[in-house]
Amino acid sequence: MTPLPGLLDTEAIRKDFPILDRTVHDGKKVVYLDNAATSQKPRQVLDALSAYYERHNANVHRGVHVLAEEATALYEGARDKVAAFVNAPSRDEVVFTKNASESLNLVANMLGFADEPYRVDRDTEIVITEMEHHSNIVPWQLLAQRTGAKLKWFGLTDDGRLDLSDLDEVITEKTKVVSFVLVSNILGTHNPVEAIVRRAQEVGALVVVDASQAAPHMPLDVQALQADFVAFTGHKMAGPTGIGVLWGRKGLLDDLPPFLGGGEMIETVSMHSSTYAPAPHKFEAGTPPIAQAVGLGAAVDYLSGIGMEQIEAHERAITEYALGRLQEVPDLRIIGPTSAEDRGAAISFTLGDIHPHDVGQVLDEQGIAVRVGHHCARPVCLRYGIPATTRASFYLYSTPGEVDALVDGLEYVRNFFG
Amino acid sequence: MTPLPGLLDTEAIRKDFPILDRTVHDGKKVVYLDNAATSQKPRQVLDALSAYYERHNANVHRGVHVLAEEATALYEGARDKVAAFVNAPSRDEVVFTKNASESLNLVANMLGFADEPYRVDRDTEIVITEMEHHSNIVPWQLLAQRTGAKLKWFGLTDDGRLDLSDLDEVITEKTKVVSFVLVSNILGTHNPVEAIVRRAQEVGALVVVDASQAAPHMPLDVQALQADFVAFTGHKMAGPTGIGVLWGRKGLLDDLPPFLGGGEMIETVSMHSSTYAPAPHKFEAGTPPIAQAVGLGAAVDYLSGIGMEQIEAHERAITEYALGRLQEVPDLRIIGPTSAEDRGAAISFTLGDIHPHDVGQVLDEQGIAVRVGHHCARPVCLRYGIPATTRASFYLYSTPGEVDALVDGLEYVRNFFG
Amino acid sequence: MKLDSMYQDVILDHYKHPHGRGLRAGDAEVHHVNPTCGDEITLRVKLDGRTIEDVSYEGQGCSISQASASVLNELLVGKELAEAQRIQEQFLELMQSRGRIEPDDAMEEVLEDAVAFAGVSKYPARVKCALLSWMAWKDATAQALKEAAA
Amino acid sequence: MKLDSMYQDVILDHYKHPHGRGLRAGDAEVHHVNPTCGDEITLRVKLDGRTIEDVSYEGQGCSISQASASVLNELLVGKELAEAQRIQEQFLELMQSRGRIEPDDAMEEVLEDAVAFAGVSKYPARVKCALLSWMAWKDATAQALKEAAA
Ligand SMILES: Cc1ncc(COP(=O)(O)O)c(C=O)c1O
Ligand SMILES: Cc1ncc(COP(=O)(O)O)c(C=O)c1O
Repeated sequence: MTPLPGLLDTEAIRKDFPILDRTVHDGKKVVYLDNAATSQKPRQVLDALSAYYERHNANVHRGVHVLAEEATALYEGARDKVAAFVNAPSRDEVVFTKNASESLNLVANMLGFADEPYRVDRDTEIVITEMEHHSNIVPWQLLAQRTGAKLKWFGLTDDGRLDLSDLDEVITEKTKVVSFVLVSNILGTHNPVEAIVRRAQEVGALVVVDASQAAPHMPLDVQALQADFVAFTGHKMAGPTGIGVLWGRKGLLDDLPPFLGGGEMIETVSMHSSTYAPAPHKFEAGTPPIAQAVGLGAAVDYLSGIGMEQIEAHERAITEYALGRLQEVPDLRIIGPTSAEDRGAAISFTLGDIHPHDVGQVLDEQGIAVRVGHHCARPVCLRYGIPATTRASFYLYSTPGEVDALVDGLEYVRNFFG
Repeated sequence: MTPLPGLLDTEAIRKDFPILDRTVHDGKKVVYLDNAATSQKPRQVLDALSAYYERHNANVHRGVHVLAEEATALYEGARDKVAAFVNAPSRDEVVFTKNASESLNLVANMLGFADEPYRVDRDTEIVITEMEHHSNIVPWQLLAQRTGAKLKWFGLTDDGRLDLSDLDEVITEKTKVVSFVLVSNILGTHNPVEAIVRRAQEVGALVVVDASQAAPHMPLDVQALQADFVAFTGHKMAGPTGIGVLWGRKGLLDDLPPFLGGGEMIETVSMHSSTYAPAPHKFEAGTPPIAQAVGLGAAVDYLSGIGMEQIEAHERAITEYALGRLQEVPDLRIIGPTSAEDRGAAISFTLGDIHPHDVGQVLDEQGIAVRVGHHCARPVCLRYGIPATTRASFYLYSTPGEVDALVDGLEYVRNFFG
Repeated sequence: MKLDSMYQDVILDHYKHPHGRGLRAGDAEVHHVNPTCGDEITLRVKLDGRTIEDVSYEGQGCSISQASASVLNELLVGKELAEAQRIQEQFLELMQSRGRIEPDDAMEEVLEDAVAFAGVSKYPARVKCALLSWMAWKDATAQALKEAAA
Repeated sequence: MKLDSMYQDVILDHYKHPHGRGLRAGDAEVHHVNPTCGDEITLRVKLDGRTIEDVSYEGQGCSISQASASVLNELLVGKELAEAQRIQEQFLELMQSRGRIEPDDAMEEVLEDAVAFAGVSKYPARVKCALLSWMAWKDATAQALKEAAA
């Protein structure tokens, strides 16, 4: 095989990820193709976590002692790193949450409790899409239930793309907020932001982008996106679990009400009333995920060190190769775009009428880790009339050899149930 | 000095905590007396984190592959450990959150969105106390604002205890929920649960206990407490940041509505509506703090290995000793109970009219880490007419020698500003 | 090979040639979902006094959940209720054993083909697949009895 | 010793013997709080055209925030507004320097006693203490000017 153009030096990169040496089922080296669910963590991130706990651990923001100052500097330094990573105009626009789901719930709740002009209520509409992750559906369903607002959505085309043919009917003057996924975790589709943002701005609706599957894999520039809020999650981008990010425009974060109340988010408290700290602290109630922010900062350094454009190119090459090879497998049907154009590195498919659960189980026995099920995007399965899919998803350490292992594994699956 | 009765073998214990070897300000070994803000973490917890990330990391609950199964077993195993640690009747009563603040906000929001008989609305009352941490004040203020409910509270006696003389007037037939701190983080007071619970049960109000400063330091038995909800936080009990716990009665968790929506917390989702998973998953939207739960599990193992009763006895001895020694310091006024009876290991004080910020700074220069300020309990400072306090707080690794260092340090402070 | 302990021939046979599949008349109908993987089953129970006259079902799911429904149909139809409940409980116990129960002759006497699922109990993620139809049956039977009593 | 770089004698002097403390008549009043430590200040500005006639204040806080208010009073009262703003900006720059600015004669010319705070800038947690009164002064002055213009 001639090497694919754009590949990273995975041999070197894989040395940074201790878990990739792990063997399963009697000595088989794990082939980890479940990166859309969560990524693995490089040594550099684990070292940052250990160093934090072994040398600097203290609660942040309120201490005059050395450890508290160091912990605060590390925590706030991580905010600087994340702000730079997404090209935020201001570090104060970066709110740390526990995961992307909290970030999205935070926006939904701010809008439910906001005053005009942001307030979502029974006279207004919320727009999402049929390819959202449950974390970008359920918060809006709850908001709609609680406020009486109407929830609308864009449907999908047969080839796994957003159907924007009714753009002007779905987003109307009543629309207060449009929330959609930048890269789908089930279809892999990379959505066209511009058309949606333009229409939303026309009607004065806020735009929320779920970048959970974008931030880990490609350069992300919140200014270029022109969205109002962007959510993503640390554990999918080489960072620890327990940390997410909400980027929001400064003016909006200043105007919108807090969500969770508690320590750290206040300016002054009396029993009768309280005032709140400026953003981002207003939205960070309680002791924040300090070590996790530090770990995310290290992850961002690690990814930037390799280069987000390089990572994107690597994944495009792998995805292209995988799409080609998978389509050689008899009875395999790709759910989502079948070419690497405008596409991320998650590939869902069905294999004849072998249930994905069985596909995943038999692959696992060969050391190949894929995800099976509805991938927290059940409406997509309903849309395409399938119970579930098998999904292989790649990251910067994925190799063509792992794609080959997957394809061989699928042949074995077919024989097993043949 | 004759050794204090009940002391742990701190020489051995301190070897487990790498940070306690840390030196600051030109080689001074850190004297860490800021444990009420956050505790340090033993090697055992850090090893559990590393092992998780290096060998087992995967997203939980939805995978058929080995790593996903191992991660799920570790995460759910941590739930078992925490359930046993607080003597929960069922593991399904343990909800993982990001911190105690989220746990308390979760309860407040559930009650705001609940149906009868739990619903908090304009005809009902919420009861807290004047010694609450901001994280147990602001969520209720927000709930009161958003629902029109009335917020009431118990005041404090001059010696830093709850004033329950008006118990029957504060908790009335209109009271839907009573939320109070078990051990105060600023005063150190250990509150009498029984009287409050009895009155709350009389009027059918739910009882929420903020055990953030209790869980780390003494045996905690949610059944004996007879509360309906108990909140605490991982980072204060030798666990990682980014993880909190809400224990709640099974029947209540089944009845109450979800708070955050997203992946993991659903049963089935369509664009039109969703149904929710049973508790505890109903309250755990998105990828949970997996590694942090595993770390908390290891922390709970570590603490149980030493014995919560032994830790309580150790801290009582240290606290008794510290109260005595501190009261030898001229101009030092303890804010809170002055004897070790019904008292935790956090001691707040003022030192003449030297501002706590200055006290803390000069102590820090000697390597002594204390916290200064209002400790997220500003109403307490208002109540006692002081701007702030200096607080020393102890844990299982604290030694009488560290108390002596503090007392010497305070002498130095007095001279410095004398 | 370890896989064979899960995908026993008996299971694959039931999967490929399911017994009693399809919905027929019943006294109660339930719909159960396994949120983890999206497996679904609609199941009806028809009683004749204390005897199970029919268990009919339709659903989608993996080989384990499909085969398990087929085995259930084969095993429970025609049985007395008390006997069926005993079988259900023993199957539940086996599935929750995490591979620790090695079925003996006595168990095989009761569970017949269902002992083939012993290997599945080693796979926590799959135990729910195997139990889906059995939980649905328990639920539907309870409803049918309630209706009958009403 | 490092402490001495923060607690310069000048600072301790101002702390123990504050200048111009107490609230007097003013054109605008503000109340600022440092949520980190609970330091509070109420501050009034009285202008006479473009000249600062008085800055009066009351508050509670640590030696740094108290001394800083005293220095501010001493430094700004009687100054032209433009000059005062230049001083405020230079003080701000010094405080945000994280100890990287070593005040030279030119700076001392402008900031006088306030250069003593150079050492405080090494302590991030204390920078806000030193700036509390200066931010309050800036805010109050803006308000006084707005009132005058209205
Ligand atoms: C009594 C009390 N309640 C609640 C909290 C909040 O805990 P966290 O900051 O971890 O949410 C704390 C600690 O800060 C506390 O001491
Ligand atoms: C597109 C998308 N949005 C949101 C999420 C939710 O992220 P988290 O589970 O970290 O909250 C995920 C991942 O699970 C995702 O893939």
